[in-house]
Amino acid sequence: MSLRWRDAGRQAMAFAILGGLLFLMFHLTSENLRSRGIHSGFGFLWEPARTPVADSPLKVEAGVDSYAKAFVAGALNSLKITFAGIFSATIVGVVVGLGRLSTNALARLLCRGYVEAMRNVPLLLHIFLWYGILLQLPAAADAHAWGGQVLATNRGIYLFNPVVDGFEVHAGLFVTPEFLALFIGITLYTAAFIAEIVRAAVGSLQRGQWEASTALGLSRATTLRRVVLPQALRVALPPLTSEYLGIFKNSTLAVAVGYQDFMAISNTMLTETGQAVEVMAVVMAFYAVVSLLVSAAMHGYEHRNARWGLR
Amino acid sequence: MSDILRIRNLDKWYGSYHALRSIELAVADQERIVVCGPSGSGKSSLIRCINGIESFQSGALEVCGIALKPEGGDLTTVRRNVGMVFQQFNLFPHMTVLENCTLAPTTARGMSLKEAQAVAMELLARVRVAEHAHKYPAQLSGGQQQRVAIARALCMKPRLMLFDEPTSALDPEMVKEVLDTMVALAHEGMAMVCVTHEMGFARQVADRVVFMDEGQVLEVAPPAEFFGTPRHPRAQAFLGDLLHA
Amino acid sequence: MSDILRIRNLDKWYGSYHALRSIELAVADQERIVVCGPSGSGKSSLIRCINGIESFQSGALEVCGIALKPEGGDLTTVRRNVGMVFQQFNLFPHMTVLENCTLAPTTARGMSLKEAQAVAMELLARVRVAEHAHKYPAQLSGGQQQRVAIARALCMKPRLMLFDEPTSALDPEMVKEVLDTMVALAHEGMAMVCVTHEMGFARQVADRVVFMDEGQVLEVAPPAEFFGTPRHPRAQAFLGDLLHA
Amino acid sequence: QQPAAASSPTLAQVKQRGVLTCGVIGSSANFSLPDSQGVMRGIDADSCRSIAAAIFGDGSKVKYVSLTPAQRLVALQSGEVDVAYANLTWTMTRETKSGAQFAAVNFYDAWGFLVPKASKVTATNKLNGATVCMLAGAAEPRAAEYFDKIKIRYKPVTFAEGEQMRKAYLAKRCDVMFHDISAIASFKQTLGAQGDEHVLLAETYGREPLAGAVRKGDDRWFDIVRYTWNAQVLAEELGITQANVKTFPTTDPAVKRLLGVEGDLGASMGLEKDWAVNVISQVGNYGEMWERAFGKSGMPRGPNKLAANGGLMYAFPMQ
Amino acid sequence: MNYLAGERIPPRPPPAAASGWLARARALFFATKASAVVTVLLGAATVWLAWHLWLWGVRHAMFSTGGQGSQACLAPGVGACWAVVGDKLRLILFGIYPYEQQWRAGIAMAILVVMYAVSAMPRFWGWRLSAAWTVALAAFGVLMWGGVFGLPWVPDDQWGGLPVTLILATLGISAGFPLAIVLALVRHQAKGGVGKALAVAYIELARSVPLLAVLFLASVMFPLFLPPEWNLSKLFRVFVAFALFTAAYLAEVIRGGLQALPLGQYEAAAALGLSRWVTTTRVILPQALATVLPAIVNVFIGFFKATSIVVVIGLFDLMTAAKRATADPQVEGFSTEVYLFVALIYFAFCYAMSAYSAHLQRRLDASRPGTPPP
Ligand SMILES: Nc1ncnc2c1ncn2[C@@H]1O[C@H](COP(=O)(O)OP(=O)(O)OP(=O)(O)O)[C@@H](O)[C@H]1O
Ligand SMILES: Nc1ncnc2c1ncn2[C@@H]1O[C@H](COP(=O)(O)OP(=O)(O)OP(=O)(O)O)[C@@H](O)[C@H]1O
Ligand SMILES: [Mg+2]
Ligand SMILES: [Mg+2]
Repeated sequence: MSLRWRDAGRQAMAFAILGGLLFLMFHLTSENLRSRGIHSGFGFLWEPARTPVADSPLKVEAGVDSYAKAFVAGALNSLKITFAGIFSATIVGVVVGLGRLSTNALARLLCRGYVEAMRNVPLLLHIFLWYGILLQLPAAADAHAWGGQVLATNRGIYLFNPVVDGFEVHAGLFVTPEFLALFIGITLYTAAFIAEIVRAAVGSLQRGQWEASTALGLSRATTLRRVVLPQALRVALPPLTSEYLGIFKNSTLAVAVGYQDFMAISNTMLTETGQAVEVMAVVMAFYAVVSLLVSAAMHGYEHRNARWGLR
Repeated sequence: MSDILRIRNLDKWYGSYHALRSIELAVADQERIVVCGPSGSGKSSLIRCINGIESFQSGALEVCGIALKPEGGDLTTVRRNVGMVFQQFNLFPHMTVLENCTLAPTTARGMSLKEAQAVAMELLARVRVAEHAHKYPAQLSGGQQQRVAIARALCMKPRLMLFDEPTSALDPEMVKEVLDTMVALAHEGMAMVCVTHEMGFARQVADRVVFMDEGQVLEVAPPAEFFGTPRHPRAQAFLGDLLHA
Repeated sequence: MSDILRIRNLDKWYGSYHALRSIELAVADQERIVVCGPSGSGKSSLIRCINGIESFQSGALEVCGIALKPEGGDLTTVRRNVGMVFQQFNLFPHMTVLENCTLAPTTARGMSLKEAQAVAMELLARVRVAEHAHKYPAQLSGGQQQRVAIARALCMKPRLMLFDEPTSALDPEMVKEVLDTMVALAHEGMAMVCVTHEMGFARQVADRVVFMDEGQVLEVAPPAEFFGTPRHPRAQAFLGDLLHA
Repeated sequence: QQPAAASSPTLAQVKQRGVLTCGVIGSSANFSLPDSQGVMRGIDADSCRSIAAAIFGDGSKVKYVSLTPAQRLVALQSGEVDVAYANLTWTMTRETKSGAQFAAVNFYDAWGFLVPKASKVTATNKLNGATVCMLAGAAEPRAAEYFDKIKIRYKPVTFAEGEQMRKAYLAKRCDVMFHDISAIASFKQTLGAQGDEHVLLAETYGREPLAGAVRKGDDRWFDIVRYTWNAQVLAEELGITQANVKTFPTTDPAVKRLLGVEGDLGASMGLEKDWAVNVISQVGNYGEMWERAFGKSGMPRGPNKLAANGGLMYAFPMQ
Repeated sequence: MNYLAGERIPPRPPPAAASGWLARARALFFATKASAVVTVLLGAATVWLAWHLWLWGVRHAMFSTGGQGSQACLAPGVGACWAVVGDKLRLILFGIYPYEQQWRAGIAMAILVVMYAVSAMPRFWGWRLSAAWTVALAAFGVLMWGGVFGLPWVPDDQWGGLPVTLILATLGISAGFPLAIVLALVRHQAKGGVGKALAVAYIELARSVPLLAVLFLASVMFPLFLPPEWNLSKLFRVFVAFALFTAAYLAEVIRGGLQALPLGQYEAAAALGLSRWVTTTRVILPQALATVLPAIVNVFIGFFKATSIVVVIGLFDLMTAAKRATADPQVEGFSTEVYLFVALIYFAFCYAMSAYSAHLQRRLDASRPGTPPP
C-alpha cells in the first residue's frame, strides 16, 4: 500500500516536471508567435463560436455559445463514441475470441479470418467502407418504417415514432450514419484485437482449471462463464486497457466521415481562429487527461481484482 | 456383488504412443484401490479415462452401471457420480473456498445455494478447513488447499472418488494432514481409486494395490502381499527404489 | 582449521517479519552440512543470505574470508566462489545445456569459450548428461535438468556449494539420480551446505545436520546422533512426521 | 534611392536553395492536386510555377508543400514555405492578426448551393430543416452565417475529405451541398449526363477572393509575388500567350516594358530582365492558367474574367 | 482378485481411427447438434457473401475501359471498376515522386521488400545481416534522393506512396526498438530514482496523447523554434516522432515480458556471479522479448498502419496518395475500388508480419515447456 503511494508520488512528480517543460514550450512558442505578429492567448475561448455543433448532447449555436462550450460538446461526442465503442467491442471481441476456441472448425476458421482481415487493414479504410455501406440505405422518403417504430435511412436510424416531415425526420431517438460508421468501424476493428487478447488470456489458463471443471461435471458454458473468463480477465486487463485507450485515440478519425468529435471541432476552431498552438494545447491536454483517468480507473479495477491473485 | 467400475481390454493411444495396453480391472462397490508404478507408466492416463477427461480408442469401460464407449457416452452422469482430486489441487483461484465447493452443486446439480452451502460447510468441517471457508485458495497452505479440493469433490456426493497423487505436491508435514483426511474418508465406505506412492497409506486403507508399468497392469494384490512379497520382477525393482529414495 | 563460512549473530527481517534470528554457524573447509526443518523455518532464507541473493539487517557473515556486511560487500567475489543449486533448477531455457554452463565462466571469469566448453563437458560428463549438451533444458527430464544445474554451478569451480532442496521438485525415481550425483560430489571434498529432507542422503554424506525452526537454529549434531536421538523436542516431533509420511 | 534588390532575404534564401517552396492544399481538384503522374496541377500550382519561372527562369523549380487548412498560416509564418497559394481567402484579420500579407488574388470564388433537381428546391429559403453537407473548416462558419441571415434552420454534416462529402451527397445523405462554386461546377462536370440532375442555386454567398500570401516584413518578396501575377494578367490583356511570347511584336511600350525589352522592371525586384518572358513562356498568361485548370469543368469564368470583359481581373500598370 | 501379468504387451499401432475425410469432416463440423447448426448458418452466410463479392469484384468488374475513362464504368450492371486503379496505380504507389524517376522508387522499394524477406530467415541472422541492412538503407537513400551517379536530386518532401510508408515503418521501428528496451529496463527497476520517474511519465504521457496531435504540433511548432536555415525535413521530423512513440508503446510490451520472467532467472544469474550487463543482455532480454513476441509484432503492425497519419503534415504516404487519387474528378464514385486496393497492400504487409510472428512463436514454443491449450 505504502509502496503504491510512493509510486504515485513519483509519478506525480514526473508529471509536474513534464508539465512544467510543456508549459515552458508553449510559453516560448507563443512568445515566438507574438514576435512574428501573430495574435495569441486563450482569450478566444470565451468568444462566440462561429460554427454550430448540431449532433451532440450539448447543442452549440453559432454566434451565441462560446468556443469553450463547443469544446465541451466535442468532448462529450468523443466520450460517447469511446464508451459505446468500448462496450460493444468488448462483447464482439469476447465472442470472437471464444469462437477461436470453438469445437466447430468452421467457426474457428471464420473467427481467424475475421481477426486477420480486421487487424491488418488501417481503421480509416474500415470506416470508409462502413460509411459507404450505410449510405446505401434508402433515403428518408423511400424508407419503410418497421412496425412504425424503426426507420433505417441513410440520414440515420430513427427509433420510436419516426415521422417524416419535409426535409426532417422527427423521432424519439436517432443516430447519424456518421456516428454509426465510426462506431461499427471502431467496434469491429478493436474487437479483433480484443479477441486475440481473450484468446491469449484463456490460453494462459492452466489446463488443470479446465480439467477440474470437467471433472466436477460443469457444462462448457458454466465453465467458460464462471471459471475461465473471470480468471482470463485478470490476465487480459492490462492489454485491454491499452485497447480501450486505443479506441479513445482512434475516435479522432471521426473527422474523416464528418462526426463532430473533439478533434474535428478543434480542427474547425483552429482554422477559424488561427490559434494553432493554443488549440493544440487544449487537444493534447484533453486526450492526456482522459487517457490517464481511464488507465488509472483500470488499474484500480486491477488492484480490486487482485485480492485472489496472490501469485 | 455389484461392481462400481469395470474395465475390459481397454487400449489408449496418444497419437501413435500406446499409453494403456489391454487394461482389465474391476472395482467393487466400497472397494479401495491404490495404483502405483513408475513415472510414465500410465497411472494418470488410466484414472483420467475413468471419468472421461481422456478418451480411449478401444475396449469397454463401465462406471456406476453406465457404459463409456470409445466414442463417448453419458459423460455428464458419470462425472456427477465420480469425484476427482488432482495433484495440483486445481482449485478455482478467483473463488473463495465456499464458492469453490458450491459451484458444481448449484449449477450442475441444480441445488439451491443455501442447501449447497450447508452441505459444503459440513464437508469442509469434516476435512477440518471450515474456518477458512471465506478465504481464497491462495491464502491457504498446500495441505489445506488439497483438503478443500477433496471437500469440493465430495460436495457432488460421488459414489467413486479418484485421487491422482494428491500428496506429491505437498511439503512433508502437509502430506500427513491430507493422508489423515483420506484415511478418515476411506473408513466411511466410499469406493476410491487412488494413485499414490505413499506406502503407509496403501498399507493402512487399500483393499488391493494395482501395479502398472509401460501402460500395462503387471500385478494386483492386497497391500500386505504386494509390499511384502511382490511377485513381478518389475514390481520388486520398483519397490527397491522407492524404499531407497 | 580454516572456516569457509562464518555466520555470527545474523538477523534478517522481511518487512516486519523476523525471518532469521541470531543465527550462529561456522562451516569448515570441505565440511558437508545438511539443513532441515519445517516449512517456513528460514532454511532458504539462510542459504540465500550466504551468497548475497538476500540481504540481512544485522550480524556478520564471512564467506571464503570475505566479509558480507548488512550493507553488502564484495558480492561478485563471493558469488564466484559459491555455487548454488535451486529447487526449481532455474536453468536458462533459451540456451542449450552447454551454453548454460559456459555463460558464467566466459563472461564473469573471462575464460575463453573453448576452455570453458572443455571444462563444462568434463563436468557434464561427471554428472552423466554429457550426451545432452546440445539440447535445450525443456528437452530434458527433471532429474537431468537438476544435474545440469549442478554442473553449471560447478563450472565456476566454487569452493562452497549451496543446495536448496534440490530434489523436492523431482519424481521419486529422478530423486535418486540427483542424490547419487550429489553423493559422488560430496566425496570429492568440496564444502557444501544443503537444505534437504532426504534422510538417506543426510545420513550418508553429512558431517553435521542443522535443524531450524521459526528462524532459529535449534540443534546441530552429526547425522547419526540427530536422527537417532534428537534432543530438541521440536526436532523429535518433526522427525516423527517425516518418518510417518 | 531604392534599396538594393538583393535586400529581400526570402529571395536570397530561395536563390541559395535553388528551389521555391510553395504551400498548396494539394488535395483540391482545379487548384492543386497531383495528377496520375504525381505532378501538381491546378491554378494554385501554376501560380507557384509562375513565381519559380520569374526567379529562376525555370518553372519546375518548385517544391510543393501540402498543407492542411489549419497549417497554412503557421507554415507561412514559420518559414516552412516561402509563399502560400493554398485556397486562402483574403480576409482582414488574417492580415491584421495572423501575420500574413496577401499579394494577389488568383481566383474569385463564392459559396454555392447544389441540390438535386428532384427535390424541386429552387431557392435557399425553401431549405428549412434541410441537411447540408460541407467540408470541415472554412465552410462551417460561412454556412452558419448565411442560414442565420436568412433565418433558416439547417443540420450541418461536415467532412474532412471532399470525396466522402460528394459520396454522401450523391447518396442523398443530405439535401444540399454547400461548397465553393468552382468545385461544384467541376463536380457536376464529372457526373457527365447525371450532372444535369443537380442544380446550382442562383444564390451565392460570400466573397472568397483566394489569394497568394507571404509573410509580413519582406516587402521585396511581396512585390515579386504580386507582380508575377500582375504580369500574367497584363499579358492576357495584351494578348501575349505562351505560344506567341517569343515572337510577339514589341511595338507597344507596355509590351516592351513587360517583356524586358525596355526598362529594368525585373532588376527593381532583383530578377532578371526577361523574368516576365519566362513566366509567360513557361506557364502562360492568366487566361491560359485559368483555362488549363477550369476549362474542362465547363464553369463560366464569371468574376475571373478580365475587367475589360466585365470581370474583376485587372492589371496594374507596369511601368 | 489377485492378478499377475504374464507376457509383456508390446506397443501396437493405434487402430485406424475413424479415418477418411467424411469422418474427419464430421468431427470438425458436425460433432454435436449445436456444432452442426453453427456450421450450416455460418456456411450459408459465407457462401452468400463470397458469391456476391465474386459477382461484384470479378464477374461484373471492369478491368479496362479501353481508353474511355471511368465514365464507361457507370454503365448499368457493371461491378467494380478496377480500371480506375490501373490509371492511378503509379500515383498510389509513388505519390508525387517525379514520374520519370519512379523506377528509382520502385527499385528502392524492392530492395526493402527483399531485405524483409531475407531478415525473416533465421539462417541469415548475424552481423552480416546488419551489414546488409546498412548497405540496403544506403542504397535506398541513394536511389530515392539521388544527386549522385547522375541521378537527379529528389528532396524527401517529394517522396511518396509505398516507399515512404515502408521507410517510415522500418526506420521508426528500428530506432524505436532500442529506445524501448532502455525505457522498459529503466521502468522495470525495483527502486528507481528520477530516471524511473521520468521513464514512467514519458511512457504514460506518450501513450495517452494521440499521435495525430503530436505530429501536428511537431509540424506547427517545430519550425517556430528553429532558425529557418535549420529546415529539418518533414520526413525526418515524422521519423523522430514515430521512433519516440513506438518506443513508448513497445516499452510497455517489453516490460510485460520482463515481469513475466520468473524471479528464479534473476537469482540464478546472480548466484553465478554474472554482471548486470551480462544478466540483462544474455539472460533476461532474450527471454523477455521472446515471451512477448506476438505483442511486439502487434505494435509493429499498429505503427505500420499508423504511418498513414502523416497526412496531417502533408507527407504523401500510401494512404494519402490514395486519397489524392480519389480527389481526382475522374475517379468520382470509384473510391471504393481504390481503397480496397490500398487495403490489400496494407493487408499483404501486415499479414506477412503477423503470420511470421506466429511462425516464430511456434519455433520458440518448441524449445519451451508449453502448456497445451485446452
Ligand atoms: N497428452 C499426452 N500426449 C502424448 N503423450 C502423453 C500425454 N499424456 C501422457 N503421455 C504419455 O503417456 C505416458 C503415460 O503418462 P501418465 O501421465 O499416465 O503417466 P503416470 O504414470 O501418471 O506418470 P507420473 O507418475 O509421472 O505422473 C507417458 O509416457 C507420457 O509421456
Ligand atoms: N520475500 C519474502 N517476503 C516476506 N516474507 C518472506 C519472504 N520470503 C520468505 N518469507 C517468509 O520467511 C519465512 C522463512 O521462509 P523460507 O523460505 O526461508 O523458509 P524455508 O525454511 O525455506 O521453508 P520451505 O521448506 O517451505 O522452503 C517464511 O515464513 C516465509 O513466509
Ligand atoms: Mg501422473
Ligand atoms: Mg525453502
